[in-house]
Amino acid sequence: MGLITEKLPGIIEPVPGGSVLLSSMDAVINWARSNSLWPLTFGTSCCAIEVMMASGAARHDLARFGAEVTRPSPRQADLLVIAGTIVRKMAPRLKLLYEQMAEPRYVIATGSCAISGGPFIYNNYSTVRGADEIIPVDVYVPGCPPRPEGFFYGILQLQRLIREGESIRRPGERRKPVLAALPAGITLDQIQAELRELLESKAQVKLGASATAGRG
Amino acid sequence: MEANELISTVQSLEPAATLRDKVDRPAMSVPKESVPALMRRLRDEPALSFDMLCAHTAIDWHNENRIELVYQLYSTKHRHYLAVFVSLLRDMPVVTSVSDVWRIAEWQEREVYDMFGVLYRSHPDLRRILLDDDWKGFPLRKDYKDEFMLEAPK
Amino acid sequence: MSAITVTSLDERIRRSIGADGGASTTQEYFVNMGPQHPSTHGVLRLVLKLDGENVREVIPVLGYIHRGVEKMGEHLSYRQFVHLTDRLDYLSALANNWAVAKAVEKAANIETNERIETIRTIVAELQRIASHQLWWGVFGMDLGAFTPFLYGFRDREKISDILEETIGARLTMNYIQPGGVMFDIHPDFQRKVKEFLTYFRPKLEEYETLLTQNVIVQERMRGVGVLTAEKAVSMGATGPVLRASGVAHDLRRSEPYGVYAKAAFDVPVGRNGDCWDRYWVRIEEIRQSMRIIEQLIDNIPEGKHLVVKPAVRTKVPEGIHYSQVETARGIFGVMLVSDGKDVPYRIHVRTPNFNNLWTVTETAPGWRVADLVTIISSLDIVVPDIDR
Amino acid sequence: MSSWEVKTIAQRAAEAMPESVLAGAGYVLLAVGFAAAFMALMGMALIYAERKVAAHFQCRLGPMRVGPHGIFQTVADTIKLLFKEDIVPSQSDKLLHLFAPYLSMMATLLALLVLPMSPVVQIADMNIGVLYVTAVTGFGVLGVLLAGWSSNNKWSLLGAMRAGAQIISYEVSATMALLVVVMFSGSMQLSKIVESQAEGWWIWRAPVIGLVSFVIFLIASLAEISRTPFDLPEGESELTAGFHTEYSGLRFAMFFLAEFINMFIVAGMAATLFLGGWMPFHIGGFDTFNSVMDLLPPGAWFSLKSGLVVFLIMWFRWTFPRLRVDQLMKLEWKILLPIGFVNLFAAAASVVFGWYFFPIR
Amino acid sequence: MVVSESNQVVAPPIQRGGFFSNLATGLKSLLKGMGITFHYFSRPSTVVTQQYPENRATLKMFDRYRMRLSLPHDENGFHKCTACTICEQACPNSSIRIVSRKGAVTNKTELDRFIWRMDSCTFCNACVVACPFSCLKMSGDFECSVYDKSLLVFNLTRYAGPTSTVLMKVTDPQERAKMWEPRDVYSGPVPLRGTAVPGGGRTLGAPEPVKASAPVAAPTPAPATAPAASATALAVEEEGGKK
Repeated sequence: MGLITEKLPGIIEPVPGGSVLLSSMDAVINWARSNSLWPLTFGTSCCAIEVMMASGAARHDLARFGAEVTRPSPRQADLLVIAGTIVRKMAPRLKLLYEQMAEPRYVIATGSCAISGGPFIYNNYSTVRGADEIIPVDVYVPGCPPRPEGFFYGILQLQRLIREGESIRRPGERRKPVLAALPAGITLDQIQAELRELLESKAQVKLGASATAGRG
Repeated sequence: MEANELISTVQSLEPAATLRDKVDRPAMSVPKESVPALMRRLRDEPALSFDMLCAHTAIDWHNENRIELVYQLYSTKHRHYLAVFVSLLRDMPVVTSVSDVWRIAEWQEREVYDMFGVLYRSHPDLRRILLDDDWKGFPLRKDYKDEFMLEAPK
Repeated sequence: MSAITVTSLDERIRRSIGADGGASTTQEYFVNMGPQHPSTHGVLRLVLKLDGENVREVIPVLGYIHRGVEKMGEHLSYRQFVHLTDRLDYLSALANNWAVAKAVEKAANIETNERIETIRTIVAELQRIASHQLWWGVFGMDLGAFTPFLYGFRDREKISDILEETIGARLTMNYIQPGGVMFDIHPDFQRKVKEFLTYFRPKLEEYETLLTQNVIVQERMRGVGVLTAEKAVSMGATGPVLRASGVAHDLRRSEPYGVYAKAAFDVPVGRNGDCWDRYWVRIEEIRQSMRIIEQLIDNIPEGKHLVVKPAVRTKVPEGIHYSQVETARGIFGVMLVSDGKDVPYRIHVRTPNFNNLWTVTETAPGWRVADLVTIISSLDIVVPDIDR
Repeated sequence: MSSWEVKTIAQRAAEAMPESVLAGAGYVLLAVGFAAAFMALMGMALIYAERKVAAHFQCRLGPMRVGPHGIFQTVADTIKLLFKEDIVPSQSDKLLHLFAPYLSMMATLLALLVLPMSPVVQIADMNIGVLYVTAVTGFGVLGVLLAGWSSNNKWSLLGAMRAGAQIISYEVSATMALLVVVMFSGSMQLSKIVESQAEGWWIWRAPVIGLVSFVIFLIASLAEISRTPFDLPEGESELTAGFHTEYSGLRFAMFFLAEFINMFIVAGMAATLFLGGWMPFHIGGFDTFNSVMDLLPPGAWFSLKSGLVVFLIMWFRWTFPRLRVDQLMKLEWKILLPIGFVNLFAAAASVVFGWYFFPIR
Repeated sequence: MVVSESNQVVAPPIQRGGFFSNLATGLKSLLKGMGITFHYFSRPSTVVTQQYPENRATLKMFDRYRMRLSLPHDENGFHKCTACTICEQACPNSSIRIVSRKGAVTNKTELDRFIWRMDSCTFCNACVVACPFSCLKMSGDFECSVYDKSLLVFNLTRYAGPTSTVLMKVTDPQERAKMWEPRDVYSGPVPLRGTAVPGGGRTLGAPEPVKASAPVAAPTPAPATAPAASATALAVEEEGGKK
């Protein structure tokens, strides 16, 4: 971690009441992180136009979120927006890019291709079915491509994730707020299990496999 | 130049060339031995002057065990088209490169090699273009199978 | 018969070093530009052999966005394949759709009416303007001026709105279908297009003041990356790249499709084929597209917008069918190989960017890294279109 | 004409020292603290200003969501950068890699020391002030070169080499322009130069000469601090991020900060040398007007003038594209330098024959 | 084909003169460019930015904007889908799955679940255009970001059973209740910490919410969740381990 975080928690933690101090520090740091998401200049296909370019342009203006400082070097970027299809030739490079980014780093997968392979799922020998098979993804923004507002909604979600879910003591370890509005008496697991069964039998898709693959 | 005239001119250059039917453009089938020489003449003959290779690709006729190369030629001078078809054996698809006739052929042939496994003799730099160097198989062949590929559900 | 050897990229690089290694006093070195690089417009990778700042050799390495569209096409019906062409050259999605639609209509003998063709022509030209606007902005950004990018996009949003209102999508349209267009035009369409034309004319003058007449821009483009007409033709370049080299080959003029025959427009051509000519040709094409739209927008005839029911899986007679359209980047061609079914036996798309890209191997050596960026930008490449 | 009493912090420290060591040390601490705090705050303010100004040049709004009109945007950025992982590439020259940003920062800090922001807010006032600033800002290139070299990245090295060539070349023209002012005012001491402009600012006091050397100075120092149109060392579209490609977190922030403070130093120097420093704006005999102008304190005048130059620099950045390496050199050696030379001779003639006009001060 | 070579415009060459004229034209061109940028800087009215989360209340999508597929249910809570699978066949990448069942009463094929994979959908509108009964609709709700992609699979129908035409023919409520059974509908994005995004809790462009207790005289079927508005309990789950 950074110059300060290397030392700081170690000094503060033994102090009685240190947890209070730390959690308020967490709040400040997470506030800062969530409001200063510098994206990496990276886009593979159509989504790059909408998500990286049009949303940075005057009409939508990504700068309002403090995220217009696109860094061409992964070392300085916080946010990797996977804008477009990832193919098998690109996959190792994407992983490399992700690994080159400094912690804390966040990943948004935009568009159908980056979420699940999109139009290129079947009869295709080269397209990776979802960027989360390669690197962990924090927020999924559906659309083909999503409109800039949709991407902003994804950024808002990511900001929320950062503010709530991250602690300075466990860098990179994130808690995901899952879902609030579910039908009464039904759990998320039930729905997912049922759907997975249906889809896997019908469409030969492994839904759960890819979600866990990246986290190993 | 009208289509009939075009075809007869090409036939005068290469007697072995035959008309390829079911194509909505003037199209000739030529034997693979005549490829580089004929192509150069097609380019240099003033009445034809096919100076542009629009596209070069192949069709895998899996059942007939042959791969058919397609050269789509265009003349910016006379503004006419010609499609040249060359049949190759599917097991041993070897043909001579035309990259010294049209510059772009170098890369288009690399693509055809990458996708169909057609080997080009005297090609300056034959290697895969779109897929990784260590890719197994040639994906646009009809019998290409891959662990990665998924069949669409019916 | 000599043995045919297949090389690898490493070998290729080694060979290139060996070519004049030791002969020169300074050491040449290889640099990877891409796949993630701000000015390769996507995931293009260029292996550069540099001598200090000077480019000695450019080896494009493709395939970082090769999605196997042609293989997928063998499993999709013709109508379904249209939506994949959106994602090839996403800045000319409508023209790409049109190419497939045209091929299928010609092959299956589907007669479209005048209204369909007029709508197709107008929306395709609108998107050509939008594409050139985006290119203009990105070109400015590649030269280091950030503001043109914002201005280009500001005006592009107007076209996006017009198209979105009629089509329902901002980028991947899937609008032009075999046998018509997906929706009829929105009632406000004509009014908004006319509004846009009056809005955009003065803005184009601003573009000219901001970049075209700027002395730095002119000096960065003048004489840089000259592509002679002969080379351009031999490299199979099309579109503005070819026309900038002085070859006036424009499908809209030489083989009019749609209702281009009805509209009067000029074909802009360049003198030398340098970056300046390519720049100027595109700016002039915006003007000409506006001219075309102006002539057509008030004369959209009445009629149906779709002559084939969308649920029908069109069968195409056996044979090989071609069609070509002129997109913002050049000639987009489709070759359908049909065996009489409703799914093509083989489908090949000839994309303009594939050929245009390779001209960089001819034009860039001898120039500097900064010029390489200018040259690539002046080619206006879209990487998924190269890789397919 | 009221005369200003110039007293720098260094002088105060020297005066206080014999009486009480503590007071003297207090002044030194004050100076150090001032410089550090000034650097951090000014850097943040400038970055915010840059982003807002850029946004409005481009028909958009800029940071809006962190605080009212996004005024805490740079605060958030700073905190984030502070707590970001600090990567040192395994193949890099570690010592130099860690050291380079500090070097860059130090050069900036040293130049800040002599900037006369008001009669009383100046840390040190050397009698060779102009020379010192030229020397120290040239020193900053060392940090850039080291950063590029030690990163073990070809793009970084390219950027660093560009920076080296560029900064050393443009130093010549910048000095040429400074010499004109030194000639006019007959001193290299910055406070003396400011005082010498009581009769009129150098930018318009000597016919055209002052203006020309102002323009040359601005262009040359823009190149020295690598701002657009001379941002070749870090040209995004060409060299990814140039010499700081491999830097992350706090060390990257240092480069970033140094870049913006450098911009302020250039603006401050331009204001001091050509725009009368902290002198209020006076017009010849209009005493009422002049007394109204005197109401603003000198510090405000300085900020106003340097702010104006900063805006000008931003304006350039958001309008112009970047030059190419050879064009950059051509501009320096074939255009700026000849003009600078002619201008220098003209200035000498002007000083000898006393050709001063325009009593606008 | 004969094509006239006329109607061409040729690029003008860049004119260059001597040292001083170049300097003058160069400076002039730079100043003109600066004039353009300053024109926009000095006029705040030229700012075109739409501030998305803040303008949420007034933001309106175009009618035809395609984002979320829905199977509109009428005021009684019935839809028109016959499970003919034409949309499934039209879908280019199998994003639609029609699960049908044999009707208990009618003994005919009827819709059980309409499963739509938003994660792979390309919003190409092929299904909507192909539907012979016009029972599908694309709407402009773009706020769909999630933290888990399996939440992007939707079931669009609220009940398993025949179409509204068949159901409405049956007048007896008891008889009608036998013909259908409720299915879970879940949709909508993850709300932003209860308060939703600034600008109110309206779901943009979503089809008119149908009253939850839809089909006539029936035990409450799966409640149609009004997504962004109901954010009562925000379940924060520990998602294991280091990511």
